[in-house]
Amino acid sequence: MSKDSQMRAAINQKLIEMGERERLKELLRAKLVECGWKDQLKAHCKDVIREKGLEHVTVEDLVTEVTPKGRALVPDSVKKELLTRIRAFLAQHATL
Amino acid sequence: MSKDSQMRAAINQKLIEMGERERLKELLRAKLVECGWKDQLKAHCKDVIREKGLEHVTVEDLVTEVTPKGRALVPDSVKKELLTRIRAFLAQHATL
Amino acid sequence: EQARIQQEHKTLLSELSVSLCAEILNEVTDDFVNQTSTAEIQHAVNEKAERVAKCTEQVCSRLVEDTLNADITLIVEETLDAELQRIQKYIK
Repeated sequence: MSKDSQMRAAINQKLIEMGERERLKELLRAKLVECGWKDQLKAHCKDVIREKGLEHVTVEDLVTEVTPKGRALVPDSVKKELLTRIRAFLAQHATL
Repeated sequence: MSKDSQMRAAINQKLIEMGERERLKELLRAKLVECGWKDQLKAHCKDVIREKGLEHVTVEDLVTEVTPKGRALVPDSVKKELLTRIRAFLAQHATL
Repeated sequence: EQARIQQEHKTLLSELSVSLCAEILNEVTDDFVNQTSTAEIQHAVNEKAERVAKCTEQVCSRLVEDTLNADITLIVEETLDAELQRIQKYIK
């Protein structure tokens, strides 16, 4: 394992151990609900079911269909906030 | 056309297409004879004719007069049997 | 040398932050997409089942009504005819 990979693994481990990974996920979940992303996703699911017809769509189809849009719909401000928080954590805990 | 109207139209279409609507009507008629509905209604007609006098009664009057009782006299079990049969038919033959 | 190591470390952290951010974003959005898709399909299935049940009852009621309307008219006509004939016979 290269030095880089070792460091990545160590940081990831620390993130998990300190509960920060879960906290980040929680924060993100809350932000996605708050900004209306979840409602948009729900509406998009309904549209796809309506367009294709319930008898022609499975959960797997729906997941495949809405995933790209779901990802694209995440506001930049939310991504930025997450990145800032990750950077801050790493700056504090990833020592040389 | 509302979703409900479309659904009703689709159910009716399937029933008619496969001759089930006529069979259901025949079944209903047979059940009505069997349970004495026809005799009861005939007796009720006679009562009304006797009360009003034959010379004062038209077919239309009599139909208007006896229809509510005719409807009320249909046993719930007969309606239920018919509904069960329609449900079974749809489960077997229709993709709604 | 120290400066170079520090610069490499900084770059590595920056890259790691970006990849972690993407990873967490995808994990969370994919979870939501899975949950929402499952829930919406189930919702649509339930809604349709309710509609089928309701419309089947309505179609059944209509069928009963149509049959009764036709039969009641027939019974009325038959009874009136029979009563008329009975009276005519009586008069004769």
